Amino acid sequence: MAILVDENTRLLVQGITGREGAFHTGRMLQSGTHVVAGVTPGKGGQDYEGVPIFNTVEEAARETGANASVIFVPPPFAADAIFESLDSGLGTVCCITEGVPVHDMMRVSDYLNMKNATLIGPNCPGVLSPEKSNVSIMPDDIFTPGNVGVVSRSGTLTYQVVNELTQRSIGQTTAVGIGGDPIIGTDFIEILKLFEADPDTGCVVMIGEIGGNAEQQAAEYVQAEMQTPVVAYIAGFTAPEGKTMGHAGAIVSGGESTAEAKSQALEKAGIRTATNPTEVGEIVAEILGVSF
Amino acid sequence: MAILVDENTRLLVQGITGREGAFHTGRMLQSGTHVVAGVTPGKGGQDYEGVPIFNTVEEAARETGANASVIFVPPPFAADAIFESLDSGLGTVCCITEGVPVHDMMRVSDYLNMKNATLIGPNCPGVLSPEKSNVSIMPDDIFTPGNVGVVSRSGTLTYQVVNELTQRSIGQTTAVGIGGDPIIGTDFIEILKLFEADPDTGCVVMIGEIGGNAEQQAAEYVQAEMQTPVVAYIAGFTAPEGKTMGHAGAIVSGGESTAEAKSQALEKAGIRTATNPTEVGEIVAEILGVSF
Amino acid sequence: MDLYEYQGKELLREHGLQTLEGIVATSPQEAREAAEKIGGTVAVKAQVLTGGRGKAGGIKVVDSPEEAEEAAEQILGMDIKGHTVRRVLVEGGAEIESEMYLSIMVDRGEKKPLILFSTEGGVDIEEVAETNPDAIVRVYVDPLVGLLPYQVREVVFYSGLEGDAAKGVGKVLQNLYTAFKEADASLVEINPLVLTKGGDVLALDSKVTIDNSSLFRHPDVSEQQDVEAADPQEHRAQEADLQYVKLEGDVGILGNGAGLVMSTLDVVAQAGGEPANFCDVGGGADAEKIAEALDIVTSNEQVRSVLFNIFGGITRGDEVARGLLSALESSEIDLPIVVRLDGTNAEEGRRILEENTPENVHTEETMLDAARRAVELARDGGR
Amino acid sequence: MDLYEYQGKELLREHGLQTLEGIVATSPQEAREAAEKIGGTVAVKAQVLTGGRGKAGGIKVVDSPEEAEEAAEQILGMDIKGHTVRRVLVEGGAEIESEMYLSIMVDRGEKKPLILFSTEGGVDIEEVAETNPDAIVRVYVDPLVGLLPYQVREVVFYSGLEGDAAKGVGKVLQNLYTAFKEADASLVEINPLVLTKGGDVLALDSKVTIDNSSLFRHPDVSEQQDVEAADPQEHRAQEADLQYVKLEGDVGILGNGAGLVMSTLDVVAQAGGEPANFCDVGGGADAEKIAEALDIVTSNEQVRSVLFNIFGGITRGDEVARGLLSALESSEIDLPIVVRLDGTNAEEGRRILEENTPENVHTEETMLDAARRAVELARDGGR
Repeated sequence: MAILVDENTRLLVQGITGREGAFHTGRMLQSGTHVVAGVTPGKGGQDYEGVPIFNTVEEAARETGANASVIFVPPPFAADAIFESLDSGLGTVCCITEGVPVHDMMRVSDYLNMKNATLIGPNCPGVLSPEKSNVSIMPDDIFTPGNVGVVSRSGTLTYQVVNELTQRSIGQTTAVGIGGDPIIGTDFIEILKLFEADPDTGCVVMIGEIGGNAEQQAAEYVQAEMQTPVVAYIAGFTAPEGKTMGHAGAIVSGGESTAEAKSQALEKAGIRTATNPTEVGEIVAEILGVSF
Repeated sequence: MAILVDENTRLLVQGITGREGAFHTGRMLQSGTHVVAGVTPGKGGQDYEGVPIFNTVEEAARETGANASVIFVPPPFAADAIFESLDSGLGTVCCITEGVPVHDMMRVSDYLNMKNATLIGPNCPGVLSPEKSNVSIMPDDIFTPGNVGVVSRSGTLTYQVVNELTQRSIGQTTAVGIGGDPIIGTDFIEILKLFEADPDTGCVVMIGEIGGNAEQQAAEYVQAEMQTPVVAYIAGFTAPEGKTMGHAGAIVSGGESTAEAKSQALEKAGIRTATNPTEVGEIVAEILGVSF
Repeated sequence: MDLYEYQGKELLREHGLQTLEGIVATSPQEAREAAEKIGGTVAVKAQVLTGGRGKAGGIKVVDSPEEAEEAAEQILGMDIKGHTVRRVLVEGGAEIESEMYLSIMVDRGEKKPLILFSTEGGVDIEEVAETNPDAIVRVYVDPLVGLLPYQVREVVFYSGLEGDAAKGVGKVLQNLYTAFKEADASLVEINPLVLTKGGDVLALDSKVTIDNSSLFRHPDVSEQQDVEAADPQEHRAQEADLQYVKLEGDVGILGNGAGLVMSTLDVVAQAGGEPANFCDVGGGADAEKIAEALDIVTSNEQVRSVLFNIFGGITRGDEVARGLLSALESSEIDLPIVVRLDGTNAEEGRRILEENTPENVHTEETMLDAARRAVELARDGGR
Repeated sequence: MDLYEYQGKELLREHGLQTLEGIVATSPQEAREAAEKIGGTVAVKAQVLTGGRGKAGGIKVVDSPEEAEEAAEQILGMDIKGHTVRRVLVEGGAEIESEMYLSIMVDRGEKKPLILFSTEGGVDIEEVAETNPDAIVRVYVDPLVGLLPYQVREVVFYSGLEGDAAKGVGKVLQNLYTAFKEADASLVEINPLVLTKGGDVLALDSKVTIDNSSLFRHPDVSEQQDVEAADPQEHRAQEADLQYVKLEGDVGILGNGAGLVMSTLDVVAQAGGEPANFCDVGGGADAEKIAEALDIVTSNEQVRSVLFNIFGGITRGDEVARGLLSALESSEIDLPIVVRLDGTNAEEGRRILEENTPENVHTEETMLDAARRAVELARDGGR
């Protein structure tokens, strides 16, 4: 099993004819993802690499039975695109777009309380279940199917860690990039819940970074509710206060938001925490009893 | 058993020092209702007939353990009062106020989707479970405990019908006035569901009127889901098109909103529909096998 | 509360919509001057709060100020479905490319604003809904979120609009939603919304209903309420804070509570009578208010008997009876009045009435008996 | 993006808040003129995007234009925590009755605006939070519903305000919420918010942070961005669309992806080194961008070695290697550069680099080895 996306995912791409949307649609198709529809207002009736294009998400979902969407539209239009997907009944919405205004995301997050849907991102690499479905901008050739779940606020750190796993012949159920913005649709806890409920996931890697206190919340959840072992890694020990480190959400602004505070909370909750990405691979291998 | 309010209801009165609020608080106390708190901004620290008054609902609920609220504040402030109750975690909110703007109610109704709470009204007489709890402006001396549930869009018609029942020695579990406005917090269906789930309710009386199509929706629900027998009555056969008949929501504006259309839908769904309030009592007596 | 076409158009213009140039006239002379000012072909349109004015001859298209004066002469004072025309709107013309329909209303079932749009405008939308339902695009708006850009695109794409029309309608829809929201409207309807040959999108008509409950925050709109146009009894009732609706029959009806009064009307009709009005005196037994209500109901010349249906609830039957007696004493009504008193302390109330009332007042125990009696008395009676 | 005090106050005034009369001066002469215009006692306040200016001598209260000129002379050009003062705000005075604290910020955990209010203003709010947490009222606002009247009452009642203060703070809060929302702020803070002896409520200071992601809809705010105040390398990086943060160490760091670069900094520190900067070149292997990034990183005089940490993902290792080579060719950097290449086609990439690179470029297979090497080279190296 996998979480969020799998072989039954019928994907719709919002902004399919844009530079990023078109490029990654090609890649997702190559990964074997069922990309069933694209949406670009005004280009309805055309197609892209055989994928039919529609003017609206509602029409696209109605005509193609799409049940998930990935969003590549520019930041000013991203919240509108998310609302459109949610209102069209899509269950999983993955917003890749970086630079969505925080106030837009507060409104979207609030609206999510009324909807039975999962929003991943924004400012995220997406979700990938190896050899099942690739709803992401992640390089699928570093992945291999297996039993480790990966959840991360960072894209390239996810790749680095997945690579460490794959090089040790440790495969993954699903990798979820939840996004590096201050306000994201789905936090660590929701993803940890899904992994905990997934019988095929035998170990979870959680990659955090400075900013906010989502890691602390997750630590409490892991300690109280999870049976599945969790290995953590936090980036940003050397980040100075008040400076945004690449990700809009990666900023030290008070005690809780530092890497030290997060690491301490994780370790206090009994979660093994690596000091560098390589060590993540080593600890997981140890937990799973893999030798190489 | 009763629905919505019972002996465990700890009631908070919003607008307790207003004319209406004060008058009906006295009546509710006389009925034995546990009125535990009142709210009037600026009068915190005072009391009314022994009921402590607070400045805010949050403080009142925190200090007194109130779990329900009844609202008597004037129309311009009613939506704010509802939001305040919902945000303070009160599970049952009953808005008596008549004249709340429709746009305010659209916003409130939307917000209710995010909350685990029931709003009754506005423009309603409230909810009364005989000899258990009176969260209403209804005259409690016409009620008697028993096994008939009553749900109605109209106040005085409810009294009339309850009186017909009581005179025939047929008691009530709970009477719910859902309100006569175009947009109300809780429609027939939600109340019918509660009565259906209540083992003590053996028969339900549903009193509708012109305007909207809530009765048709209810008819479909009754036919598809209910085991408990339902007796209906609809008022407004003689109402002309386009005229508001007292209640803001009682207006014929298209085919579905007429009394004929509603009666036909009810009968088509197999629901016995009385032609006048007295007949309601007769049919219920027949169903329950009561002779008098 | 309904707005006249010219008031609705003012509201639309305030929110950035385009309409034709128009001037309101209350006399033929003013209509002539308006036509002179606008120039060319003008339409002279009756301003009434009812539909079907076109078929009734309430709209005339004329080519000169003289003809405009003549048209206004004919239209002003005209009766359209019981509404007297007191104003006309004199409007310039436009070269029309196509006619569309656009409205936003409060949808009671969904508890949300509902947008209806059709490229088949200028005709009855309910007819379109029946004959060609696919020609109508329906979009619900979340009231907390507001109208979203994607919803505007849905309206435009689903109706197949392109170019100027698409852009123009999109803009109009956004502005109309703002108007709908800010004016607390329960309905804003533009039929037809036209695309001109020049590429503009204009509101050629307007129907706007403002939620009565919201008028406390729209004092300017309340002032526009046209008291002259209201029925004199309805106007008096409004001033007395009574719920009153005039009907066509001869049995005057009063009661406490809207549902009970509606039910009373129905029972009177079932007994073979015709209600003359709906009148809800509300809770309580204020003698003054009852007297005023009785006076309004009986000032309708057609009324031949009166049925007063009371349920004694919080206000007990005996108190109600005393209030009614005091009201009757101060009035000089000689029409037969049937009083039906039920509920708390009803017997005591009936006793009080029977002992003290004048000859023209009759009491009954049940609604059905009271209705029958009132209908009989109306048949026999007269003045 | 942080606003200067005077810019924040402009925003507040636009939304109906009251501040003291103030004039911005960029020279002592201007400060003197400003003090003359305002009259009486004035404060001369350094405009810098950092806290603690008071303690640093950046605020002086003076009684005459001459003294204002003198004060500005001292303050302008002053360095406060690495920020050079280029402007002062000359402000009039007020008779203060009491000092309060008010802020609205985006709460990441709740995903909602959070209001903080305290009657203990003028001091560090985090100190109040520790020593007297009950003195702070916290209210969350639902972003779709907006600030409700009852929430304003909660703030006022819970802090025990009465009379003018209650009314004034209520009004200020409503206006501040509108400002917060319309300006797309992630923080608006007024500390102190004062009640004057005359009963007015004034914002005596302002700290406003605008969400960088929202600047596309606030072009006016973007223009206010003070390029002079930024570090020259950070400024260049911004123009080149690179994520760059200057630090204090001597190991220059570049990489692709914010998380990976943060991790690289940490690993360098663990290896005993000190990172000189954070620099994320983003995805892709655009030679021009890499060259610009290298140039920015090495233009920092303190840098003694460079670590370039790349994970080949969608852009494969061999392509990255070619991009890097081409970038190195066009630059004239003679500092030691350690390249660590991992991920897809990493071996091929490393081979290309090893075969073609100049002597100062070293390749490593792992992040840890690369970090150690870069730290060693920084220790040995120099220029």
